[in-house]
Amino acid sequence: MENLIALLVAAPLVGAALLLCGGKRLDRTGAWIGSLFAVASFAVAAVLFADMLGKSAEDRAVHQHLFSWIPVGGFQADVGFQLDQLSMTFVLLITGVGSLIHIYSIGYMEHDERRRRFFGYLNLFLAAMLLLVLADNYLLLYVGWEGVGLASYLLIGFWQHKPSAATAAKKAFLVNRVGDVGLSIAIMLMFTTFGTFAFGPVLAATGDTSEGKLTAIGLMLLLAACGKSAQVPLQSWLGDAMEGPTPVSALIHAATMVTAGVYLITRSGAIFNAAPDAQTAVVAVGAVTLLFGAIVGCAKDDIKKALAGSTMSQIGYMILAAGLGPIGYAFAIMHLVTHGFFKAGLFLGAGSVMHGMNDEVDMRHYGGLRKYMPVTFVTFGLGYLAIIGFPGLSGFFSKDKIIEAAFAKGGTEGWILGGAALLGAAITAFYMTRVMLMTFFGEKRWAETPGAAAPGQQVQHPHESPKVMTIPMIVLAVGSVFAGALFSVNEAFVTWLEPVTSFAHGHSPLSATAITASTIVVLLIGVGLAWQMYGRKPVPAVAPRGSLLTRAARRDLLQDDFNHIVLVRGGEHLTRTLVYLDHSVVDGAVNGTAASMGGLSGRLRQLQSGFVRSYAVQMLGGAAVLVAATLLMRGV
Amino acid sequence: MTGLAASATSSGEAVQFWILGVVAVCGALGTIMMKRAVHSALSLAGTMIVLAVFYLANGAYFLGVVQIVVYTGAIMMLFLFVVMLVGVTAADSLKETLKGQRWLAAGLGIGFGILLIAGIGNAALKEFNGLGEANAGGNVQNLAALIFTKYVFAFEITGALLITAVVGAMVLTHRERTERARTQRERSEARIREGKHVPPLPAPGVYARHNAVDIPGLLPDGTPSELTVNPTLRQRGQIRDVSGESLAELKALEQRSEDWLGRGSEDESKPSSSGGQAPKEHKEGAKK
Amino acid sequence: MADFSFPLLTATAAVPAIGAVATAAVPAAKRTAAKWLALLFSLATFVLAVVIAVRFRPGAEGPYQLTESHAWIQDFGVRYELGVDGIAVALIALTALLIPFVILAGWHDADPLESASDSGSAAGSNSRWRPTQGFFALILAVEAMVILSFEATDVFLFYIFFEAMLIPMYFLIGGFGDRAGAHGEEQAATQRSYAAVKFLLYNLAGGLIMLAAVIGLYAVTADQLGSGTFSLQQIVEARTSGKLDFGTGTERLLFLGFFFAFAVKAPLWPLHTWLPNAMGESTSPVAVLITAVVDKVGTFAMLRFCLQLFPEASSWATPVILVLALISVIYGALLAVGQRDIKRLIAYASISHFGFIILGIFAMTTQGQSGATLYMVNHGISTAALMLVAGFLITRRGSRLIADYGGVQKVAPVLAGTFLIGGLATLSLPGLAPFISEFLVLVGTFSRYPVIGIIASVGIVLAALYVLVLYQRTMTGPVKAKVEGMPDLRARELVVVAPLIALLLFLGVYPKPLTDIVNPAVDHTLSVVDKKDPKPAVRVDAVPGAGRPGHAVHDQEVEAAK
Amino acid sequence: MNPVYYLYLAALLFTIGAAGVLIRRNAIVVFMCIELMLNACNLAFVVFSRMHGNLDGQIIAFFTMVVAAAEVVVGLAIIVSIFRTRHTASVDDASLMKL
Repeated sequence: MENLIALLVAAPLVGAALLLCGGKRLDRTGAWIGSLFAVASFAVAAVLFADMLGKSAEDRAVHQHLFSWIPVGGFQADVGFQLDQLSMTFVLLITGVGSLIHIYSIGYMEHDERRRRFFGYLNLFLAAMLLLVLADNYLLLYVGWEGVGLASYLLIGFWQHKPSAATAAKKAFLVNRVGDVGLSIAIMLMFTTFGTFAFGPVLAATGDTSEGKLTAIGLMLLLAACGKSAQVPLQSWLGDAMEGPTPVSALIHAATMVTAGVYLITRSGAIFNAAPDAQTAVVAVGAVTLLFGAIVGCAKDDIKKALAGSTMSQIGYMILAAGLGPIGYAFAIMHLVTHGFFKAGLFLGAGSVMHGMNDEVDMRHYGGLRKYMPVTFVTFGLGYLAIIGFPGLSGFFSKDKIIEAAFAKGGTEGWILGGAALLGAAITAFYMTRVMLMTFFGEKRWAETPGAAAPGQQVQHPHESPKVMTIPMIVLAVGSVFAGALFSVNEAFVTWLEPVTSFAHGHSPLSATAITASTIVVLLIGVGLAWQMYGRKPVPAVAPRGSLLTRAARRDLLQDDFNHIVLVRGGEHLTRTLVYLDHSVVDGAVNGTAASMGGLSGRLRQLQSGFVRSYAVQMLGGAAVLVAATLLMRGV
Repeated sequence: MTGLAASATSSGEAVQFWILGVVAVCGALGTIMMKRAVHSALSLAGTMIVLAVFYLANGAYFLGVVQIVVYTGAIMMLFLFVVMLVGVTAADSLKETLKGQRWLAAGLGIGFGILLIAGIGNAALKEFNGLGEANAGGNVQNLAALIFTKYVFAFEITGALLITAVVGAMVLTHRERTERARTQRERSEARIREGKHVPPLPAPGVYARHNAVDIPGLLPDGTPSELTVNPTLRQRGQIRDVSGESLAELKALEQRSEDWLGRGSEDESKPSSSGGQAPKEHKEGAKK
Repeated sequence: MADFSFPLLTATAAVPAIGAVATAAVPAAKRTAAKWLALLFSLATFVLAVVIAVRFRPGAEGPYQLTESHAWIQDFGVRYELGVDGIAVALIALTALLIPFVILAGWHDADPLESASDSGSAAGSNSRWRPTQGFFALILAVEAMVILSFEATDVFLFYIFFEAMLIPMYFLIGGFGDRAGAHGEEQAATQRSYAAVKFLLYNLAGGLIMLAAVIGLYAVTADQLGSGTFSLQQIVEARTSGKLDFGTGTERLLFLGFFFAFAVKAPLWPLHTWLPNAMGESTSPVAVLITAVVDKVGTFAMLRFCLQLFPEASSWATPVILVLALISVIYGALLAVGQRDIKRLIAYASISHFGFIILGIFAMTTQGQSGATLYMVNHGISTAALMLVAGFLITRRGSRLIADYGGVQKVAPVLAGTFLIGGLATLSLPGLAPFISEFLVLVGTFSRYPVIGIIASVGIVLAALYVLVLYQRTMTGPVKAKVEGMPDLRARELVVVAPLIALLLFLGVYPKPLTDIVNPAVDHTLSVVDKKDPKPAVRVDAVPGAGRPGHAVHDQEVEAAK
Repeated sequence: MNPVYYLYLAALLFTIGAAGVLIRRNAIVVFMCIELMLNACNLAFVVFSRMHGNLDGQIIAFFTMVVAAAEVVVGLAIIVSIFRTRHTASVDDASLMKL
């Protein structure tokens, strides 16, 4: 049965190869082929899942060793897969949501002549992502890690003729690279510390290792996670990544890839458990990011960017949870899954809206769309309720648990984290409500006929998307409604994950009910505030100047400007000076030597006058020198 | 004679050395100082003769003779031949053209000499086992023995060297005629064509009572004609211009005939004066 | 091998040599025939190289196999000694593999210019006539010399070919340029000759210093062993048996003499400035020849000669060399970012990569040196892919400036795709071959010098930067007017690029064949240098892949360490 | 008297000859000076042979003479041929490696 694991990765890989090398003749059928392979790998995943459920909790973890990859001395890297509950969860999420989004894209990319390549990239992404979560050692994980980076690079820059898209893609890849360096250094540290970097031995050996080394490894892993999961300080790429087609944003930059960081930390739980300082760093990053993302999300008028901010902040929740150790891992993953559902749903909804609005992304040009695209409205609304944690929907369960665990961290630290989490919940409620209101409610800020168009208004013919797009949205909406409840039934999810991520019940200073109550309260506050600002009075079609914080938030809290001034400009100056130095100093020295040689020889040439007698003089001089030398030799 | 070769040198040899040594040095200096190549050659010959004597004094009888025969005999003669051949510009000015060459030469020469002398000075050359027994069976015989036994190989090679030298000298000096020699007809035609001086050149010495090649013939008005003498001679300045002399003698002849005819002797002194200046011109002509 | 009579190594070197002569002999009119002849010979060489790789038995006794040894210059103990270890086999295979592609890629580079072809025979434009036969003959000559210098186990023999290589390279660089000169053919020609002379002078300077060192080596051996020898094996054995002992001072001097030459060839900062000119001015096949084939001799020689002849001196010089290599890594990458000329950019990228190779060699760990060896091979392939595609691009547009391109991806998607893959290989993306070597080098360096390892891994980010910036500026964005009509890759060009890319993928996924060949050689080198890998702090009992195939290598390494 | 003085004399002549070679421009005179130097050497040889009491020195001097003769022959031939083409025997005028 474990031989199927390879098939999981192989299926989309074959699809990718087929589509990318297939050439023109696959242009029409390409979309269906790609979706087919995605669904196939989902089917395999389902089979494996069923098989896994059949076994007892202990021997659910399955290994498959394919071949020895890089055998060099003590450095033994193998290509081997490990399918345990954690991997399984991810596999299901990836293949499931992946398949849905493939199908959705069939409709969404209908009119793009390069969609064959698009689906090829999507398949490639699936393969890389599965490799990431199925690898049984860190080096193979690294391969998947960079593979998804490549796929996201290709997909963000899919519309390469737009310079903005190309730039965004490059930026995403570079920022991710910074994180990847962290991962590679972590692997090197593991190799020097343990002599191996396979999950089993490394995680087993954390017991008898100096805490300092483990902390170093942990921090490096965290750096990697920050890069991939768009956490502060490496979060700047996610916003721009929205340049990519919306299904990409849904799949890669909401549901799956960006959560790889969470997977990495959870997977390396043993290391973090043994390195408290690293854990503290993790929770700090998580807390900061969840607020950061939320604040950014409040200010964006671009619907996708707003959702991106929310993604950032939700992943902040997960990282925070993962940083809490055994009391948090399970909930981190749980929130990851539920988030996968509703955020994907929200993005697909946004995509559907754009699809109906001629790819208009500015929410200030939306408004009152609920009548025009009801299905989108409903699914989006359900996703909205889920993400703000409306009681009973999936987001409620997962986020609530995380907040609880945050308090359970204990001490002032616990209070701070818990407070941050609560505040985050409030802001989430606010900005999601804002998105909801600006998009579907209020006056329509567009015109159906040119005649009716007020200045600054566009002419739109909003319409509901085709079935192939709405069905995945519906499925995801269902998921985002019931997943949480399903998982929380007598802690099914926790017990499911426990063998992998050891679980411990946290003991929060507040009772669970109190926390739940407070979450609901802050939720209501957030919603109310948003209603106050965007529901009651009409939304201006052009963004008001806004407060200082707003303007900062619109610019991603100036983080990009910082990057630009410090890194980009500085780098440009550095390279320019280096180029100059290389030419004038390093090369100049050599050329200078050559020139001086020329001068010297020119001077020496004067001796060769051609006059026999001057040669004779030189000869006599030489003879004299020789005689003198002989005499001296004899003399001494 | 064997005594000469002995280690102990007689006072006679000393005297000989000091006198002839000075001569040799003077000859050497003359060689490099004299303005005309001929004089240099002569003074060099002198030095060589002195050296020959020194060879004899040092018991190298064979060499001494060879020195005189070969060097002063053959080589110097060769030199003189070449000087005569090339000697047109033989008298080169001693003015230095290369900058600082002379000072360098002097400095280096002196320095080198000092070095050599110093070397000889601090070389331990005290004991002299003279050529007594080496020359026992006669110098020439012993040399012959050595040449034909120990140095026979070098000897053969020198033979080859000499052959090569002879051939080389021939190759260098013998000029191959590249174009066919022009016949007399062609030459005359060419002369006609270029038009100036159609008849053959006049012979020297005509109309003057000399017919030596170095005396230009006189034109009817008594002035000498350049065409009549070999340009090489003219270049060397070895022409004896007898025009003035012959004119004077013409006058003297007329004078004498007039005397003989018993004419007025109011101008007595003329012929004597003219006769007096003629030999001077003669000398000048020779000196020129 | 005694049981092996046929001189395989000599044959492998002789075939291209003969090919060179034959190609040069083809009459001027039959240009195409010359091309096919050259291609034929290069393919034959490749076959022989494959035979070598097959005949080579990784597990066998003794450092060298397929050895040939004939007396050559008795008076100086110079012998015609050939022999290959794993590293040499890998590099010979690389060379023999690349040359056919180089020839194919340069198929039209040496054709007479259109203007020259009609009026070429007429007086005047003869200066612009590029003799095709010469071009391909020179390439084959270079191949022969490179292969021989990989095979030579006699220092003097190696030196001869190490130097002789320069002559054909000089003419290849100076004689043939792509018609992409910004200011017309005349100025391009002057720049070319400048580049060629620079190349020659740099390498000659290095070579002469090495010659002095070679003579010194002979003097020392003659002094101590009675009869002087250049045989690498004899010297190494004499060292280990204690019969031979350079004084510390002499050994260091000799080491520096050798290393300088190799560092120029490699090229190591600050001796690198000849490379950008040479690669920028020459046609892209020649540029590939320079960076992918000829320069490898330098790094290879560091492994084979510097380390094995002078172990103490090597470990004495290691810190400085590591720092220089580190500088090359970062410096090369930064300058690549700053370039405006595609080929120069690739050249500086190569400088950065050579920094990695030298880093791996002098880290003195199994991973480092195996990584360095793999790096030589992989860098050869990846740079070949990138450079050749760049060459196709440049010949289409007739300009080397990045600014002249844009939106190529839209008009020539296949070209763009291959270019991107080449670039991804250059930034060592996992799944492509260079990743493995680069990671091995980093691990090997890190395990002994953590700080250097970490700083070096910054190079990874910079690599991503220059590659992606290059791709973005040339391939993406709105389509530039001049690029409009640009045709996509032709069949010939696909034949050149596709196998390289396939190879990159294969070696990225399954490098074991290569590592199996290389590892024993590396272990031998390390045992000569007498260095052991640092042992991990925590001994993990459960080593993955215990008792699996591929683990045999591990056992060998243990034996070699004994 | 000590025959070493002969050697001093030889040295002196040799030096004079050398100076002559450097100073004079007339090729023939230069040749003469060279002859002078050779002769000085010969003198030294002869004296040496007297010192050591064997004839080898004289033999060498003998060979020197032969060589000198050959050299003069060829040298003078060269001078003549140069003079033919240049109408001068000055060594300074022969400063180019062509006639």
